[in-house]
Amino acid sequence: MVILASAIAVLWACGDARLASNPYSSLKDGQVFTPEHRTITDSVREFFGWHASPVQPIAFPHNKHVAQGIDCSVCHAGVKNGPVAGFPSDKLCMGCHEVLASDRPEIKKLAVYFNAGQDVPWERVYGFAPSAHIKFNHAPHIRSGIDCSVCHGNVSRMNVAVRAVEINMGFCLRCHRSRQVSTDCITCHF
Amino acid sequence: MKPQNALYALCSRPQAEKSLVALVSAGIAMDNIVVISSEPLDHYQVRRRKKTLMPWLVVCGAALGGTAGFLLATLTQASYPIATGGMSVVTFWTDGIIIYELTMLGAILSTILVFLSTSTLLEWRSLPVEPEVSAGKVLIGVASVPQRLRERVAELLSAFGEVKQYH
Amino acid sequence: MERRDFLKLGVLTGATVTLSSCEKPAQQLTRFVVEEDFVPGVASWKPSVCTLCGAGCGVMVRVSDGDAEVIRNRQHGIIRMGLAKKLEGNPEHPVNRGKLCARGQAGLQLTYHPDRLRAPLKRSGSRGSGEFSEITWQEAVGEVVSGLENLRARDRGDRIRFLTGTLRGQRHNLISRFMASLGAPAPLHYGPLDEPVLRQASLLSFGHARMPSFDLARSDYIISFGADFLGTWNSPVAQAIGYGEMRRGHPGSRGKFVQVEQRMSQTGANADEWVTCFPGSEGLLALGLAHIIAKEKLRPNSPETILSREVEEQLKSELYGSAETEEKTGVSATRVERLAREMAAPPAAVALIGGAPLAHTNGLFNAVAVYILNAVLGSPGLPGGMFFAPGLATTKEPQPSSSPEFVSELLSGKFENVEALFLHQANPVFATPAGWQVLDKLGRIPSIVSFSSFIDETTVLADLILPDHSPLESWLDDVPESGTSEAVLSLSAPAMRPLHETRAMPDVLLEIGNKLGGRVKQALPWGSFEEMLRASYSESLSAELSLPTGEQEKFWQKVVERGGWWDDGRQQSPPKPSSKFEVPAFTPPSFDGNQDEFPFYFQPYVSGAFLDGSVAHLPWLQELPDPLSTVMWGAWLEVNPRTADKLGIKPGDLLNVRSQHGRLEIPAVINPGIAFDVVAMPMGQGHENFGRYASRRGANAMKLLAPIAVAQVPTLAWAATRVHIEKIGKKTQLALASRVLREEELEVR
Amino acid sequence: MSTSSHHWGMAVDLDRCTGCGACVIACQAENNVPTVGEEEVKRGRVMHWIRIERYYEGEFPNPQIKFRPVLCQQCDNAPCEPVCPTYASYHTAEGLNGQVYNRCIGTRYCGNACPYSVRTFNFFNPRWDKPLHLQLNPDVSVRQVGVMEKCTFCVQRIKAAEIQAETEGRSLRDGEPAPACVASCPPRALVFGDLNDPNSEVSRLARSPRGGKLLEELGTRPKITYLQRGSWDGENR
Amino acid sequence: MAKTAEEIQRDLLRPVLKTSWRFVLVVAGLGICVLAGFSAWMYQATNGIGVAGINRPVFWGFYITNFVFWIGISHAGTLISAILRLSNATWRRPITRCAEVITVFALMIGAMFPIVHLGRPWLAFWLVPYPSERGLWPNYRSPLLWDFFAINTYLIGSVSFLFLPIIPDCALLRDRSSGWRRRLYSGLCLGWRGTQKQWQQLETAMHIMAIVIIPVAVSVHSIVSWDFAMTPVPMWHSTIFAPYFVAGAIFSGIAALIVAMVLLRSFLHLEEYLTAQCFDNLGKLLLVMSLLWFYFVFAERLTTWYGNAKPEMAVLWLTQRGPFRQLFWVMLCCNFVIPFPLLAIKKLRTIPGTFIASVTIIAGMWIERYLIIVPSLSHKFLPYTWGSYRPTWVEITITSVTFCAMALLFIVFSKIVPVVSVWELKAGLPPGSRPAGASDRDGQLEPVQILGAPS
Repeated sequence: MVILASAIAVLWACGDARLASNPYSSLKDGQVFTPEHRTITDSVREFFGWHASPVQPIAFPHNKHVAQGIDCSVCHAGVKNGPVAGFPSDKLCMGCHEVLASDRPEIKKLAVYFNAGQDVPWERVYGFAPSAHIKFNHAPHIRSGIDCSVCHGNVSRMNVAVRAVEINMGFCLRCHRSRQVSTDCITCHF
Repeated sequence: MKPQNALYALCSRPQAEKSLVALVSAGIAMDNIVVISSEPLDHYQVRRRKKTLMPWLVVCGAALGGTAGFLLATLTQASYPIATGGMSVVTFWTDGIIIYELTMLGAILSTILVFLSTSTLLEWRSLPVEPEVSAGKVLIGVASVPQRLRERVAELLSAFGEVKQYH
Repeated sequence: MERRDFLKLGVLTGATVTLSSCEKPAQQLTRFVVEEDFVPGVASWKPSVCTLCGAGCGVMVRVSDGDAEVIRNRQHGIIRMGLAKKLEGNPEHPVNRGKLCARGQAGLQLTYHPDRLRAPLKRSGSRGSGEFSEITWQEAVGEVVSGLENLRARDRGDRIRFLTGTLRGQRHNLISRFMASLGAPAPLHYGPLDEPVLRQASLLSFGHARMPSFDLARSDYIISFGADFLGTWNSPVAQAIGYGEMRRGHPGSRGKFVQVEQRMSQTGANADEWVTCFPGSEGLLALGLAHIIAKEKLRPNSPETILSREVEEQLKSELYGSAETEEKTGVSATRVERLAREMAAPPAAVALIGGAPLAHTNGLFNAVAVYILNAVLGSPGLPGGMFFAPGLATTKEPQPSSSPEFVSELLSGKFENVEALFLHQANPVFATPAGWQVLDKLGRIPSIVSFSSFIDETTVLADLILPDHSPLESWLDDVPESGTSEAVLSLSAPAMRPLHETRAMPDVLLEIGNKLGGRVKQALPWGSFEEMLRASYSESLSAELSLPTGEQEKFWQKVVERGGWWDDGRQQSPPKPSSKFEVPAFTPPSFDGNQDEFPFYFQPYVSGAFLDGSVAHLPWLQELPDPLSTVMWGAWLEVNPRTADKLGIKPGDLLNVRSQHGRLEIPAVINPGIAFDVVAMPMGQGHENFGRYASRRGANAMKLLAPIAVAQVPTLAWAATRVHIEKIGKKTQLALASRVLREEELEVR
Repeated sequence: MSTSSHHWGMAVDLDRCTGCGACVIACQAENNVPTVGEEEVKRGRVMHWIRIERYYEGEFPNPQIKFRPVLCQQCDNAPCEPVCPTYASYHTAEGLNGQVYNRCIGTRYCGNACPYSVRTFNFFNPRWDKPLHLQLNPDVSVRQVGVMEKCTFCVQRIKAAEIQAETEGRSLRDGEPAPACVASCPPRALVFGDLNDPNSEVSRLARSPRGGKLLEELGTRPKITYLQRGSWDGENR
Repeated sequence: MAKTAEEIQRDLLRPVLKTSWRFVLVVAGLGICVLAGFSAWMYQATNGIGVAGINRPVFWGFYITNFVFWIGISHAGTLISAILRLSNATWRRPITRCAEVITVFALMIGAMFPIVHLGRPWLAFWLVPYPSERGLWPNYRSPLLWDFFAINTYLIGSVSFLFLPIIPDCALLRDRSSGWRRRLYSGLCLGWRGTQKQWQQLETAMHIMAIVIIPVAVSVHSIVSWDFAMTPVPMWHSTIFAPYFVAGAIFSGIAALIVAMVLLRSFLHLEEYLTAQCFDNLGKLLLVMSLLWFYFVFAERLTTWYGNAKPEMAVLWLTQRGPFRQLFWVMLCCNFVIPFPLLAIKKLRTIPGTFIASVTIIAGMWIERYLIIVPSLSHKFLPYTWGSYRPTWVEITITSVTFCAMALLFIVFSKIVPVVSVWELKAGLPPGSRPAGASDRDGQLEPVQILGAPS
C-alpha cells in the first residue's frame, strides 16, 4: 500500500509532463507542434485546474463600453453565429477611438499598436484546457437565450474582465440538466 | 479497580494450576482471577472457555457491508446522469460481484474491530507488564482483592511464587 | 466533492513539492493586424483546382481561421488568417463530381510542408552543394532580368530553355509567349507520366494527339491492357466513378472487367478476369481479339463506320489467328476466342491501354492495336465507349505537353550550348535513367533558375530559386484533357493568402517581362496573372456565349465562385478516324540485357501514393499503405512466391537488383499476383534530396533502367529492362500494415 | 438501442471499392490523425482510423485479391463499451460507440475487446513539424498521449449538420451529413445515412441480399453492412 | 522436537534483535535495484507508455503478465495458511506467517501493475467511486473495477490476517527489547498482555478470518481471470478460466512459499523449525496442484482443438507450431514434466527436490501468464491485423525489479517481526518439553472440581 501511495503521489507530481522528448522521434522541440506540456509545473497546474490570472496589455474597461449601450456581439463578433466569440481587431477599436478619447493613455497604447500594423495581444480570460477535449459552441447557447453573464459574470460591472465564474464540468452539467438539454458526453467532448 | 489492591504471583505452569484452585477455593470469583502467559496454555487446566458473540457480530458486519455494496452499485448508478444510448447500466450479475466483495470486506473489518474492542484495547494499562512471562513463567493473580481477603490471598499466592504488586 | 479537493487529499501523501506558484505565461509574439474578415471559427468552402496530376480535378477547400506564425518583412509574428484545412472534390465539377483521390487530398500538405522554401534563394556554395542564402525579391528578379538582358544583348535568346512538368492552360501559354518573345524555343516538358506514346497513337488513329476518355459508367465490358485506370492512369477519379456505376449503377446488369498485365495492379485486383500475356505482346492479343470479332462478324455494322475496308481485310488475315496469338502472347486460343465472343456480345464494350504495354519498345504498336480493337468493337463515340474530351473550342488550345522534344534534345547533344535554363515543376535528374547523364548535362549549364517550392534533385543545381506559391495560394486554371464529355475549364482564385514570402511564378514572369520591356513587354501586356486569365477566358468565353458586355463581370464572378466553367450542351462529336488509322506491322519488343544473365523482366510501376515521385515528400502519402504490399515509408521489389522459393528469398530479405546500367539494394516482398519471370517495383521513392520525409528512403527504380526509347516516339521505354536478382544475406524490417497475405491460412488438425 | 431519432449507419459495397485509399487520407485529414513515422509503423502503431484490408486468394496465373475497408463498426452491442472502467467508451444517444478522450485513462481494455482491432492508441504525444500543424481541423480535438481513439463516424460533421438543420428549421436530408471517407470515395463504395429512415439509401443497401456484417457470429450487431462482390459467370448479376 | 521453548524463542528472535553487516549490504543492493525500477517507470510516465513494447493489436504485454503472476503468487499464503489452520494441521505452525507475508507483499506488487500499465496513470484514482462534481461514477460492469474492489478487499483481509497472530510476538519482543524497539513493539502489540481471555479471542478471530479469507482469495483470482474471459478474444472467452486461474494461482503460490522457506531456512538458520516434514507435506500439495494445472491445460487445449473454430485454432497453432512454440513447451516442462517426478517420487521429494521443482514452476507459471495474454492478442479475428510483441528494456527492467522488491520487503519484514510465529510454535509443543519441574504434575485436581468449587 505504501508503495502504491508513494508511486501515485510521485506520478501526480510528474503529471503528464513530457520533459524528455519522444525517444522515437527525430524532431527537435520548438519546430514541432505537440499537445505535450512544456514543464512539470504546467502539467500539474492544468491537472489541478489552476490558471494564471491574465494581465491585459491594455486595461479595457468593459463597464464603460457596456454603459454606452454597446452590445457584446459588436466586439465579440463570432458569438452569435460561430463557436468562438473572438477578440476584435484594433481596426474596430480605432473606428471610434480615432477621435474618441484619443488623448487617454490607454487609447494611446492602442494607437501605438495600430500604427505598427499590429493587433493588441489580448490574453484569454476564459477557455478550456486542451486536455479537456471540449468543443464548445457559443452560437447555440446564445440562440437558446442564455445571457452572457451566466458564464462570464456581470461584465457590465467589471472594468478589466476577470474570471468571475469557475467553469468546470459540474457547472455545465447543472445548467444542462436544469434545462433538460443533452448530457450525452459526445455533445461537448469529441 | 485500583492496581494497589491487585495481587499477583509469578510461578511455573503446574503451580499456576494449583494456585488457581487455591484461589477459587479461597472464594475468589473466577472472573476476578487473571492468568497471563506468553502462549495459550492449552495443556493446563487454567482456562475457562466463555461463549463469545464475535461470530454474530461479524455476520452483522458482513450484512452491513453487503448493504453498502448494494447501495453503491445500484443506487449510484440508478441516479446516474450519463446517457448510454439505452444501454443497461445497472446489471444484476456484475453488481453481484461488487456486493459480494463489500460483504466480505464488512466481515473482515468487523472481525478486526470486534477483536480489538473486546480483547486488547479494554485491558490497556489496567494489567501489569511482566517481562518474566515471556520467559515461560505464568503470572496469576487477582485483579481487585476485597480488603477482607487481602492477607489470605497474599499468603496463598506467596506459596506458589513471589507475590508482586504493580504500581 | 470537487475533483480538486479529492486530489488535494491525495496530495497530502507528501508528493507535489514541485508545485510552484503560477507565474505569467510566456510573452507571446507580436500579432499582425488581420487582413481578411471572417466569422471566427466558422469555416467556408472555396473552389480550387488539383495540380498534382494531369487529370485537372476540381477541388473544394475548407478554409477556417487560425493563428499562423509568419515572417512579414523580416519580422517574426503571428497573424490570424484563413487557413486551408481540408480538400474535397468540387461537387459540380464534371471530371471528379465531388470526389477526390488520396493524392489530391494530401495536396493540402504542399502548402504547410516544413521544408517548403519561404523566400528567394541564391546559390552560395558550389553547384549541387545545397548551400543557398536568402535574398529579397527585388534582388532575385533583378538578377534574372540582368541575366536575360545580357543574353539578349549577345543575341543568344535561342540558348534559353524553359523546362516544365506536365502543364496546361494559361501558365503554359504565358511561358510560351515569354520564350517566343525572347526568341527562345518553345518550353520543353518532362514528366515520366505524360503518355507521349498513347498521344502519338491517338494522332495516328484519330488525328489529334490527345488522351482518350472513357464512358465506363455505361459500359458493359471493359478490357484494360495494363492501364491502372482506377489508381493512377489518365483521369483516375473520373474513371473510378464510372467504374462504380459500371459495377452497381444499373440494377440487374453488372459489367465485366478484364485486366491484361503481368503484375496484378490495384486496378487488376478489381478485375473479374485477370489475363497475363508475354510482356510486350498486348498489342497482338488485342489484334487477336479484333481478328475474331471482325472475322466472325460479331459486330456487324460498327467497324466500317471507323475502319476502312482494307484494314478490316488485314485484320482477318491468319497472322492474327488465335493459334498465332496463343503462340506469341501465351494466352490460350480457346481463351482468346471466349474473350472475343464475350466482349462482342453486350452492347457497349471498350478497351483501354496504359502503363507497361506503352513502355515497351513496341509501345506504339500496342497502343494502335488497342485502338483498332476499340474500332472493331465500335466503341469510339458510342455510349459506354471511348471518346475525346471536347476541350474549349474558343481559347487557343495549349498543345498538350509531352516529353519527346526534351528527350531528343537531351540525347542529340543540343543541350551542350544552352546558357540559361528555367525550371518549373520538373525534376529530370530524379526521373531519368542514369544512362542519359542528365545530372552533368544540366550541371554544365551556366545559369539555372528554378521556380520550385522545394529543393529537389534538380532544383538543388539551381543558381537562383524563386519559390512559387503553393497551388492553394495561387490563381489556377486548367483545361482537363480527358475524363469528361463536356467542355470544361477549371479555374479558381487563391483559396488562402500566401503563408510565406513566395510569389506566383506567372506574376514573376510578368514582372520580369515588364522589366525587360520591348518585345517581351508587348508579348505580356498584363499586370498580373489574374488579369491574364480574365483576358484570355472571360472575354473569349463571354464572346462565345455572346453575353452583353455588362454581363461579363457577373459571368466572371460566377466562373470564379463555381471553380470554373463547363457546358453540358456541347457534346463531343464521335472521333473521326484518320487516314493513317491502319494495322501496324508487329515488331516484337526488345529488352536490354540477355536472358541468361538477366533472367527477370523489370517492371517499374507508377506508385499509387507518389505517382512518379513528385509527391513523395508528403508525409500523409508516405504513411499511406500501398494497396497491395501494404508497405509504408519505403520501396520494395515484388517477387512471385515460387520464384522466391527457388532463390530462397523470404519477405524482407535485402536483394541486390542488377541491370546492365545500375544496381539497387532493396527488400523483397512476396506477391502471388506477379508472373514468375517478372519483378516489379514502385516508382517515386529513392529521392536523394527532397525534404525530410522522402530523402534517402527506399530506392529509385529509374536508376536501374536502360536508356532505351520507344520505337518512333523518342521517350523512355521504362519496361524494357531485364535484371538479375540475388540475396545479399541481410534482412530488413519493412514498415508493413499487415504481414498476412491470405485470410484463410490452411491449417490441418 | 438508440434513444434518439437518428441511428447512423454505413454500407460498404465491396463490388464498388477499388482499394484506392482515398478514404484513408480523407479520414486522416479530417480527424487530425497523426503520422507516426517509419519506426513507429514498424512497431505496429500506425494510427489510421480506417484501413483497407487486402487478402490474396489463389496463385499466379489465377490470383485474386479482396479489398475490404474496415473502420469502427459502431456496434449496437459493442464489446468495447462495458469493459471500460471509466465510461470513456460508451454508447451515445444516436447509437454511436462514443470515445471520450478526456475520460480515458488508457487501460487499452477496449482495444483488446474490439474484435475488429479498429481502435488505435496514442503511445506518445502526437507531433507535427511546424507549420504542418496549421492543417489540423479545429472542429476535432488533438488527442494526447495515453488515450484511445477510433473512428467517430465524423461526429463533428454530424453535429455541425444537425446544428445547421436546426438553425434552418428543417430536418436532415439523406446523404447529409457525410463522413470524410464517404464524401471522398470516388466509386461511391461507402454510403452513410440514417438507419431509422427506411427510405434512406443506406437502409436500402442494408436490406440488400448481398449484404452481411463483419464477424456477425460474434453478436456485436455492427452498424456497417458489407455488400459482397458480385462475380461474372456468363450472365450478369 | 529437541528444542525447548526458551531455545525456540532465542533462535527465532535472534534475526530480529541482531543485525549483521550482510543484512545491511543486501538491503542496500536491493534498494538500489528497486530505485532503478522506479525511475524506469518514471521515464515511462513522462515519455509515454510507448517506451514499452506494446502495440496494436497487442495492447497488453509484460505488465499485465506480471499483474496476473504476482496476484497468483499472493495466493500462497493466506489461502494456504487459512486452509491449514482450519484443518488444524500441526505442521503448519512454522510456515503460516511466512506464507501470509508473501501474500501481502506479492499483492502489493501485483496491484501496482494495473497502474504501471495505464496510459495515463495519474488518473488511476478515477476507479475510486467517489461523488465528483462531474457527476460520474466508475463503470461497475468493467472487470477492471471488480479487480479494484476485490484486490482491496483481499489486501485488507490479508494484512489483518497477517497482523493478528503477530500481536503476541510483538508483546514478546516488547519484553525482550529495550529503548526505541521496546516502545515500537509495545505500540504494535496494542496493549497485549496474554490473559487467557485474550488468547481465546485471538483464536476465535483467527478462525473467523480463516473462514472469510478463503472465498475472498478465490474470488480475487476468478476476477483476474475474468479480465480476460469477459472479452471476445480467441482462447480468452472461456468458462474454464476462473478455476483454471485459481488453480494456477495456488500452484505458483505454494511454489513461491517453498522457495521463500528454503531461503529463510538457510539464511536465518531455521533448520530445526522448517523441517523436512513441512517440505514433504508442501511438496505433496504442490504435486496435486501440478496435476490439477496439467488437467486444466489439457482440458482447455482439447476443447479448443475439438471445437476447431478458425480464430481459436489460429491462436492454438500459434502457441504450438508458431513462433511461441518454444515458450509453450518450456512452460509445459517447467510446470509438469520436471516437477512431476521430483514431487511424485518420495526419494526426490527432499528439500532440494521441492526447491528445484518450485523454482521451475515459478518460471513456468510466469511463462504461462505470458502465453495466455500475448498470443491471443496478437492473433485476433481479422488476419490482416495480426501482429507481434517484443518487450523493451523498460518492461524488462520493471519486471525483474519486482522480484528484488519482493525480496527487499520480505527481508525488511523479517527484521521487524520473527518470520516464524514464536507463540504458535511454542503452543504446539507437548508439555513434556518443559524444563524446570514441568514434568511433576502431582496434586492436580480435576477441572470439574475447579469449576464447581464453592466461592
